Amino acid sequence: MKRVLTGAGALLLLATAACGGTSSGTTSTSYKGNTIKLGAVFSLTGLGGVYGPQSKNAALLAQDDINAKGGVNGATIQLTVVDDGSDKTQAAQQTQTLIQEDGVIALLGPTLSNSAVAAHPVADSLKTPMMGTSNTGLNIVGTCPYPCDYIFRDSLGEQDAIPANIKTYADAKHPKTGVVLYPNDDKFSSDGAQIVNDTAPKYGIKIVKTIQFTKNEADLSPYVTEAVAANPDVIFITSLGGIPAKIMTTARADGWQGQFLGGNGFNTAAVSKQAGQAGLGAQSGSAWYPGINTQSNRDFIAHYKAKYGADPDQLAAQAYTGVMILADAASRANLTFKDVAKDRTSMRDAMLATNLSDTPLGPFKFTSSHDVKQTIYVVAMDGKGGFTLVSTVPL
Amino acid sequence: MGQQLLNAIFLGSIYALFAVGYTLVFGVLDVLNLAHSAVFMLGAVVAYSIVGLHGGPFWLGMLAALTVSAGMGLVIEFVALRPLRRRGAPPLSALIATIGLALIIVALIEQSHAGGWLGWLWQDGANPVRFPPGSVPNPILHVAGLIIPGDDIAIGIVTVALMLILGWIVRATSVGRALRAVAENQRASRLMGIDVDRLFALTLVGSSALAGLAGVLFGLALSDIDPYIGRDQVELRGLAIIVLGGMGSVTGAVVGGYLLAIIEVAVIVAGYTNLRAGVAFAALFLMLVLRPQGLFGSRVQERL
Amino acid sequence: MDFFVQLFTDPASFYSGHELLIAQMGVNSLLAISIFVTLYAGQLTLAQVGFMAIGAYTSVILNIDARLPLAVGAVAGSLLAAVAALIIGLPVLRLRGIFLAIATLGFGEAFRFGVLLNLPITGEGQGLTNTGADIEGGIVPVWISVVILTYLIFCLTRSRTGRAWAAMREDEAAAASQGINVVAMKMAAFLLGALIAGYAGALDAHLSFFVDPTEYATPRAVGVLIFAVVGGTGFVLGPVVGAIFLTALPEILRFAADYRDAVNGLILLLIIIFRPQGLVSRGGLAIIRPRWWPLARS
Amino acid sequence: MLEAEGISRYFGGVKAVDGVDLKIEAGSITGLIGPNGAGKTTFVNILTGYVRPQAGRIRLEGNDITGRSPHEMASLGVARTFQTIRLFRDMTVLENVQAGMHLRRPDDLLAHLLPLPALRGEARRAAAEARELLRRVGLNPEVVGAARASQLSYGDQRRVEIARALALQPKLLVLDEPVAGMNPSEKGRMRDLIARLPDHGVTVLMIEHDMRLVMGVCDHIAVLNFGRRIASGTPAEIGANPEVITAYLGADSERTARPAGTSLGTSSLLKVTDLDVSYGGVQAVAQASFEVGEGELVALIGPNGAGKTTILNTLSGLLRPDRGSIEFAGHAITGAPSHRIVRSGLIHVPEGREVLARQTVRENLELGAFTRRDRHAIRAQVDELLTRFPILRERASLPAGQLSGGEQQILAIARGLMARPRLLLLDEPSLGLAPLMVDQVFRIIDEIRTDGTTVLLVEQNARRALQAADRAYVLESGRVVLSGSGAELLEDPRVRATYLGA
Repeated sequence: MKRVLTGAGALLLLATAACGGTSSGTTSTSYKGNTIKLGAVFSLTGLGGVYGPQSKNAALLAQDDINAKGGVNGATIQLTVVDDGSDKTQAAQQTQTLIQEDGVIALLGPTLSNSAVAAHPVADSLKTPMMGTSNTGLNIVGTCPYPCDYIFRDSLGEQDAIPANIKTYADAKHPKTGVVLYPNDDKFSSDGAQIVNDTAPKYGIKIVKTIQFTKNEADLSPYVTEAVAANPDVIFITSLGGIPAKIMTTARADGWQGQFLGGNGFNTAAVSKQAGQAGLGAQSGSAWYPGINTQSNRDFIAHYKAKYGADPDQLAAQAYTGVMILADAASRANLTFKDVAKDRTSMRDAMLATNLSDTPLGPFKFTSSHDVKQTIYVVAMDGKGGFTLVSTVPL
Repeated sequence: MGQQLLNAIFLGSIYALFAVGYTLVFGVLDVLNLAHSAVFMLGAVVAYSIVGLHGGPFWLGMLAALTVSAGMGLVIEFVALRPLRRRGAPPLSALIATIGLALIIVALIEQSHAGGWLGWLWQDGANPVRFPPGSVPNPILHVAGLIIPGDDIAIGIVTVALMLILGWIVRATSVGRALRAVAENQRASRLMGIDVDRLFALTLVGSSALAGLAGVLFGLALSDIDPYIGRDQVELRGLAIIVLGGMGSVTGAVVGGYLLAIIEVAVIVAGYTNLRAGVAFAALFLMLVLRPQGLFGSRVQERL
Repeated sequence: MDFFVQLFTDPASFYSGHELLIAQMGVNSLLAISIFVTLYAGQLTLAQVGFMAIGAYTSVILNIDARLPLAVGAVAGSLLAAVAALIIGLPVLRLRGIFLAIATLGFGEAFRFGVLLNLPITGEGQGLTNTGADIEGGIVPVWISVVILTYLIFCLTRSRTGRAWAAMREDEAAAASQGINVVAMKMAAFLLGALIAGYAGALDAHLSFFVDPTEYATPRAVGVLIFAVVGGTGFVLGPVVGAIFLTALPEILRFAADYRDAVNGLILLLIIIFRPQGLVSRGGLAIIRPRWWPLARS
Repeated sequence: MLEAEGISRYFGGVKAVDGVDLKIEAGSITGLIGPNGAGKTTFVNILTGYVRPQAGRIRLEGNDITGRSPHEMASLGVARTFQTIRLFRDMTVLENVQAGMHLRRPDDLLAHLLPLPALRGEARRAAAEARELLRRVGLNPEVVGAARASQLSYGDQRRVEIARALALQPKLLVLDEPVAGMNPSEKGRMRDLIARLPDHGVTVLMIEHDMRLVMGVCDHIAVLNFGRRIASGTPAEIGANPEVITAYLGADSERTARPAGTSLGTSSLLKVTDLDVSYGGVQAVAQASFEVGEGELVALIGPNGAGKTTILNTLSGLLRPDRGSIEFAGHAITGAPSHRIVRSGLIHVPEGREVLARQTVRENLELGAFTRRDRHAIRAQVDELLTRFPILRERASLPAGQLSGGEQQILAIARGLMARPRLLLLDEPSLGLAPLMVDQVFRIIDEIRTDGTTVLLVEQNARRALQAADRAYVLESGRVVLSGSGAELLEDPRVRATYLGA
């Protein structure tokens, strides 16, 4: 075991050395003896508690891996992870505290898009780069109600993931009818539903029913019964936490045999695990899947399993990549370690120029709107808490 | 349609199970015990830890859940309620004390991970989990074109059985008589030799055990166990139910549970799925405005 | 504990490091004042958050659709909240104690689920994007309002109206025998509470770029009540102190890391058990009361 | 100035007030008297707007004010005090009195917002007036003004309540038992205070049980019994009216008193020594000592507020005594919890019956045996009692709430018997019952006694109580003032005095 680890460590070293090369090659000054302070705001409890923990684990893993092979130009990364309890206000406050108190030069998070819309403006107004690693909702980057010059994300937006998923399935199975199920008191879910309603018709899927409910319903069967009664080819579920699994279980119990399609809400082990057999085949567009054949992905998976005894998922991969991106930017940003404000701006400029050939997500570049443009992996739940690849939609 | 009726009955059973213990405490102690939902959750968690984490049989999990939640009842009485009663503090403070207790319970569970000091009890933090498939046989019956999962039937039966038993206890046993006596007139009860404090403790034990049981069945039937099932999914509805039924009335809680479930499902069937929750709370509001004593409650008269 | 260290040694950077917290303290203080008014008149209402939502949405909609300034939005919002209070006030104010509380809670949720989530103009579940938001700029008006309202309500509680409220709270029958029109007075308190809550909602919405219905749910409604009860409901400073303390608590408890919420609950429990009358009250007030400050009328 | 005509009010079939007329002359002091449950308080609640009359008219200086709400009544100049003191307990005494000025004072928010001396005048005037009122009711504002109302003695609280009512500058002041629970010296001062009210232009209507006071200060007296006005006239007329005396001391029963059973012969079952009990700032019982012998029927008599009920509540553990000792069957039970005391065989049938209205008669009886475990014996005794009290058998499965007052009283006694009492405490068993019922209740008590159960009886109806009792103790203002055999006390003029004054 130990040997595997060190072996993998060595490989990772090569890998990041390589990508360091491919990034817009400013000869990096030495940071010896310094500490690069990074922060992360994740939802470890509350509704987002389904997603946050994996992000946290992976981010800390990345920190260790990078430090293990000598850090960034000799500087060690110090990542502070805090919990926002899936609460908007807390996310914003935590972000501010990390920036103002702990003096971080860049942040990851927050986990939920609903919290991001509150936290990101804070980072932006304090001129500190903040990168969402799981924010897939609308108005996160690009078209935001505030400048958002300092806001990035390496997570695949629903407006890309959902259409890709629908297209893939439509091309293969030509479904005719669909029903949309979503909690209407949740912004993220409502956004997703809107995307489905806009996209499905394009691929000849008629939305025969849109069923709204609320996050905190004890029992969703009445809705599912309504959905099943319409006997659609597809049931779209755009929502968070335990809801998708609950819907799948009930729908299968009611004997419905059709196809579940969804968004990023599906893409975590916890959901697949909770859905169990009922989830088998439930399909979603993902930014990641274990089979991505890059060196850093293989290492990432190996390390993650070794450290946490569980398979990583998309959120883990995105968080891990997030730290890699920040580290890479730091290595090119000529940090002063004295003038924090200046360092934050240089971090941002360096991030704009990010060009990594080898990350767990594959080659990585930001679009002009600080968004991610990457291959989409359409995956299906394997009924055992994991996912299998259905097809890939290249950029 | 028939399917939806089944759904309503099933949902109603879940509601009733939760609400009965809730209303019992209010009826006897005149305090709204907002830690009830936390105990409900804890029951499910304990059963899961026996069955899911330690591979024990389901009946054992159920037993453990009952024991632990009953114990929580004592904790609520002795930590939160009795000290305030002794101080003659207003019921409002008692209510908030129970909120504090609930916060603690939920926080401890949601922060518990493998290897943590509570790891033996719960390892999934905020993640929802389910009982391992097959931990209870769950045949799916097909009757006259209706699909009826076995556990739904089980829940229905258990609920009805429990309600009958509880009804029998309250009506026929001496404890039950004492309960109703205290609920109606503490002074007179004392004069008849009833140890009121002991009865309060007993009430909390009973109602909490019910909460725990409800939690287990909830987790089983909805394959959803997480730190928030009590707080987020049943607490508010439970409040609506005991108001509909008449605060303090056990019968009321049962009828209210099924009534609310039927109303909600009716709204869904009518196609206004987006209004379900709104209607539920509007019903609560209207009931209080039009008939504060609820369906089965009795009005209290203030005299000069 | 470095929370306090910095607060006293380096207030300037404490401020810049906790702007959002300070803003939230202010907003919560306003909400606490609003519920205080009704509690002072002897009514346990939980409608505050509902009124807050009305204020918030009104001001945001006026801002993005009609480009009206916050001031106008705040006034309109609080007035609309008061109108809502007028409508539900008549039926619910006959109720007492916990029943009134539950009824008003029911109103709040019915409003949120029934109206907010289903009106196109509110953006339904997606909420509204509030381009006019100004986080730093928002703090000053909030705290000015807190100061002014605290003083205003303090004076009001000592004026004729306030004395009537206190009398009703203690004994409605006896109050009536002094010629106090109990129904009218209850209504007045309820309306004033709604006005303040609506106003707080408008200012709060101005602090964030998005408003969506999840922010106006029951937990927050109960939270506001907790501010007041923990602070003490006999004296307007009580709820304000309660709001500031409980809002800051999670930050103060950062050192408790994962057990923050548990400790938070524990502290709440202990306060209630050992000071059922709240932090600020006769005796309790002494802890924080400067000599010149008048005693509570609890 | 005030005329009430044919005022009637029923509560669930019970005629609380039944066609009562009353005329109050301006500047007079009118007394409204009658035994407990006669409907006096209901009548007053109607006059002050707290209860709507179902029939009848109320005119104040000629204008019909029937059915006005309490605050309207107050604004029309009708002020009142309450039977159970209703001060604003957590406010200071001065604040309480100023609350009475609500209607007269302008809104002074501005004065508080801008603390300008100019604007303070009004507040100062009000405070000064409040002090003046306190002096008028015989309190020293410098001493009590800043104290919380709840900290005052019972008597002083009554005074503050009157001061608060006077602050309305009322035309008519309604006093509901102004001296209840006061000691003689307090009563004396209150009497002077009331007597002086007309000089300040206040007309007074007063409900009172203390006949010394009523006879002393009233110009005119109206007597209610069972909701009807049975007499009205000057104190002299009323004092001589046999119907009134009967209403108070109770009618003679068919049987005369039992032979003078000399002081307690048998061994003592209950021994109370130097008992002091107080609550709500009032010392209700002072230095009370008495004994009850095995198998005796002992009566505690005395006017309202003498402390009789307080003693019973203390014996059964509902109240804790300040001082003194209670010994029952050789064991000290001072301050023990009720459920222990009940198990030891001391059973209390409380004033107002307190049957469980929502439960059936049978259930009430079964609950009476709560401390017993012998199921069969219990069932047997329930049947035995149901046959013994046919009224109950017919209604065995009805909720007790639907029984009439008398039936409820019998149920309450029967419930007490279910506990197999060694000592049965009966509190006001004839309270508010029609004469026939009263007879029946006393017959039952007599049977219980002959069955060998020891009984301690508290009773308004002194004559009946004394006829039934072996021995009796007479209480006044929480003190035992007389004791002796029932027969002796029946003849003792001092007993009559404690009730009718004179």
